[in-house]
Amino acid sequence: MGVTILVPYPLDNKKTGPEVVEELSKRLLAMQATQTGHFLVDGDVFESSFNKTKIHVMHNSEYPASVFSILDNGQKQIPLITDLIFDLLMLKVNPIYASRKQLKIESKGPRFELGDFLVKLGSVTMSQSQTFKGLLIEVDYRPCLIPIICWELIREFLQGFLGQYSPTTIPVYFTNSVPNPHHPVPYQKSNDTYQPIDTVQQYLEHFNNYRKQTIALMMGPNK
Amino acid sequence: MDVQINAALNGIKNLRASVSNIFETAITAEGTFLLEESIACVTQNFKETETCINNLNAPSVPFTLGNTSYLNYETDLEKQNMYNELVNGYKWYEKTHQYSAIASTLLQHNSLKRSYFSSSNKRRRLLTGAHTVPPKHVDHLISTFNVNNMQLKIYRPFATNAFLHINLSRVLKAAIILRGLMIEWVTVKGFNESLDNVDDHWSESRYEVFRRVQKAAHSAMLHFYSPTFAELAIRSFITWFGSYSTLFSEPCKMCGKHLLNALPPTHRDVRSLDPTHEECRK
Amino acid sequence: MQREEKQLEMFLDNSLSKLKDLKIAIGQMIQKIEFEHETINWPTFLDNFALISSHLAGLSKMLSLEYTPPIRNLTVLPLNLSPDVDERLVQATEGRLPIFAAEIVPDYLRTKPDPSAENRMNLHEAKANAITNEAASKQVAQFNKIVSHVFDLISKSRDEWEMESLHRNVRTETCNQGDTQTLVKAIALGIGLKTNSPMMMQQPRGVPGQVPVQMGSPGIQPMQLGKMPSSIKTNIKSAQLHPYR
Amino acid sequence: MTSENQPIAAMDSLLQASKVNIIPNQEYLLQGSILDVQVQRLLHRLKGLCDNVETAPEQFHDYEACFSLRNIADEQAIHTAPLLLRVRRSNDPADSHMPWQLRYVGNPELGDTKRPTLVRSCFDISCSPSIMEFLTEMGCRLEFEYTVRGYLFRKGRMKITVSKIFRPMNQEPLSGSYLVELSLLAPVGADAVAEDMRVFAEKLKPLVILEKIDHRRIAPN
Repeated sequence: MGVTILVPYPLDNKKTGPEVVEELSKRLLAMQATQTGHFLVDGDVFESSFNKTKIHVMHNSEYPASVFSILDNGQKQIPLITDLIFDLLMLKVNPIYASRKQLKIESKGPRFELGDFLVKLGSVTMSQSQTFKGLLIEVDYRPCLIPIICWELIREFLQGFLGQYSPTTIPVYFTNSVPNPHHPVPYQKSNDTYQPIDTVQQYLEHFNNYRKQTIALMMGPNK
Repeated sequence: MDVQINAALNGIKNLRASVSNIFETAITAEGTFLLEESIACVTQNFKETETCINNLNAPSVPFTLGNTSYLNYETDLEKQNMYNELVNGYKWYEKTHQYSAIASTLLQHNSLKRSYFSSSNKRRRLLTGAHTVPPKHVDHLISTFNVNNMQLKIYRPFATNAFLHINLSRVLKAAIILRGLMIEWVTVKGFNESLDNVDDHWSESRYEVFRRVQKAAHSAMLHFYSPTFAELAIRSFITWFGSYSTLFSEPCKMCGKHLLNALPPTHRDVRSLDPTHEECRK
Repeated sequence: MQREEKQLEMFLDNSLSKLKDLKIAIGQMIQKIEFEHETINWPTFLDNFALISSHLAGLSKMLSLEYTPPIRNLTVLPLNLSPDVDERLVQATEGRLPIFAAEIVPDYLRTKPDPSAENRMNLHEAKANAITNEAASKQVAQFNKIVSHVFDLISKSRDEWEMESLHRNVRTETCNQGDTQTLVKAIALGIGLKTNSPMMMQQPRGVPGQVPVQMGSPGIQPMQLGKMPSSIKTNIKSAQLHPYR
Repeated sequence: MTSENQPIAAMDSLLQASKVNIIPNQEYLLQGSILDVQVQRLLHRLKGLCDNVETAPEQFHDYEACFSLRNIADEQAIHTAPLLLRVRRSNDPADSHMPWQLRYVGNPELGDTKRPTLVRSCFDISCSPSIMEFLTEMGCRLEFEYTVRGYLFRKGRMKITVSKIFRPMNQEPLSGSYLVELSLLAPVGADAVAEDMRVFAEKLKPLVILEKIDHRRIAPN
């Protein structure tokens, strides 16, 4: 576990998702990376039947024994990390919190190791119909735990293999100020020790963006 | 005596080889010429063996086996095997003796020798080496170190010799194993790797980058070593090691980049403390 | 003379049969000790012993009878001593004595105790005769005193044991069904944990867990529950049915 | 690109696991109590009977809170039993790095008069300390809470706790007895374990009478 940066890879209409994954994989292999299986990150949404509260239940194949849940009541997010059996409990609360199957998103694809770096090329698909939504590139620099310390290094790495599509600034997730429960001054994630839940929360942000786009598209023609 | 026996044994071996050679040629039966040649060879070998044997003289006194001869009187079947074990043990002991003699001569030539080692000169033994410093002195000296971003903690799992644990600004963890004030070993691990168990000190880090840093630390430990100024040696090592707090954040002084072969600059110059990639520093 | 011989013969026959009985009894005893020494209990052992001693008593009784011929006056002579195995002897003694040789004759034909044993016996007898009547009775009294004291000690501790076991039979209460109910109710349904008020116990039977209702939002902090006075809580309950309604 | 060993979604593998009955989600339970004055005798006996001889008795001091979740949108559902969720954590500062425990306990299975123990579905889930906030925000209501202090024993897969229940506000004990629980978590269909538990409970008689107590029957009336 180390600092993980999640970058959406913009798709122009010239190439399809699988083609881009193919191309990036070739590039990684050329950089002496080795493919080490596949990965999967998925996210379910459970919505309350009486208010706006949503519970995002997510899994990450990097942590196969854990369930990451994020409760979102509109004002704040509460993360919770549990055993895998939590999934069965969510089935028990079913009438009160119902699963929104059409909002289920997963990102999966090949996983590469290059030295201490871990690179995952995720194709994002949504709902049961597996509609392709985009590409999410995950880069994990495992030795380092403090995002601000190694951001420049990760940026250079991203630049090396994404070229013009690489981000120039650290993702907003790390620079948002978070209220500190132990101290009046809010802190920034970038200066905090990186936790597995941070990876999941980054995924959630991107998943939510995809969901919004989809809903906007569906609503669009009606307006 | 030994030489003669060996020569005789060799002679017998040659003789046997040539005899079996005859049979092989006889089986293939490729003409009498080859056979004759082999027989000549056997005769030759036989003569050699004979001279060897003649050179041997019977030992005047019977071999004394010492206490082992009493094993003859042992009636217990299980204990009769002890003789074999005894012989093995003896061979093993002989080998150790031989190897240590070789090692000793090699060590005499080694210029990187880090402790006073001399078996002949008794006067030198009176000098207090860096490795025989009282624990109190070590504690005091270490408490005076004050390097930015570095937390030091001493603990002693093995009696007097100190393990110095270093937390370097949320970047890495390291353990320096001291013998007195002499650095014996350095282990470098990631911030999220365990160093709590004593065994962790001898396993390598999971991450390539820390394995490289550990290598660099080992060569630096030899570089800074000085038998006479032990305090200075450890102080400069700690200062040098402190420069790794920028392991991930500072680019290479030579190529200006963070990464080379997916690794940050893992080398620090011993004087200027400049970060460079291992490949860049030439 | 003939009458005497007849009497002697009869007597010998009788004593032989008695001796045989005694021999069998001893044999059984030995067998018991040999084979059942792990399982044998004192009563059966003592029974066997009593059997032997009764045989012995019968034998000595017979000897002391008046019409018993004075066997003391008879002599036994070893007529033939030989170092070779005598088959007849082996048969007669059931294999116990194969040879009738010089070195064993004294042991087998002895009518008086071993001289050394006799010496010791005489010594003891002399010693016994040496003490006066007075001293003897004194010693006896002393011994009786000690024995009765030990007896007292033993019977006292036996009484104690009996008392204790009697006491133990009257079971001390170790568990209380009421407490079990209280505890199980508490951890399962929270009864008795929510408030101290006895009113809670008189709640009409309803859905478990629905009993007390708190003030405010469902997001109430756990510690606040403890700080709330119980009376207020019950008041609110009657006023406000459910926070979400 | 190879497609071998594609990770399957966690949910799918979990459902698969529950289908073949390898998830221990059934709790077998016997309960009883012992008076405070007699508890040392029970501990002594358990020490002799149980496995963890070297460490026994293991002490614990926990805090437990019980939350209820009710479907308030549905008028009908108001009158049905709410979902009860229990959160448990150690009060011992030495255990501060240990995960908290979230526990769902279902109703006892019906028609189990033949079974020697109570059987109910149960999920034990380790979780992060944010669970309290998570549950309250989820709409759960804190029903009651207590602290529990006692001793833990192990015998095979069986867990035996001897514990005292305290009210949280003033730390006063709830009764003059220790609660004794004999429990075991096993997958569905492992009914043989119930017999083991009965045999074990038999060994503790007459010191403690361990019974199956149906919580619905003892509801206040």
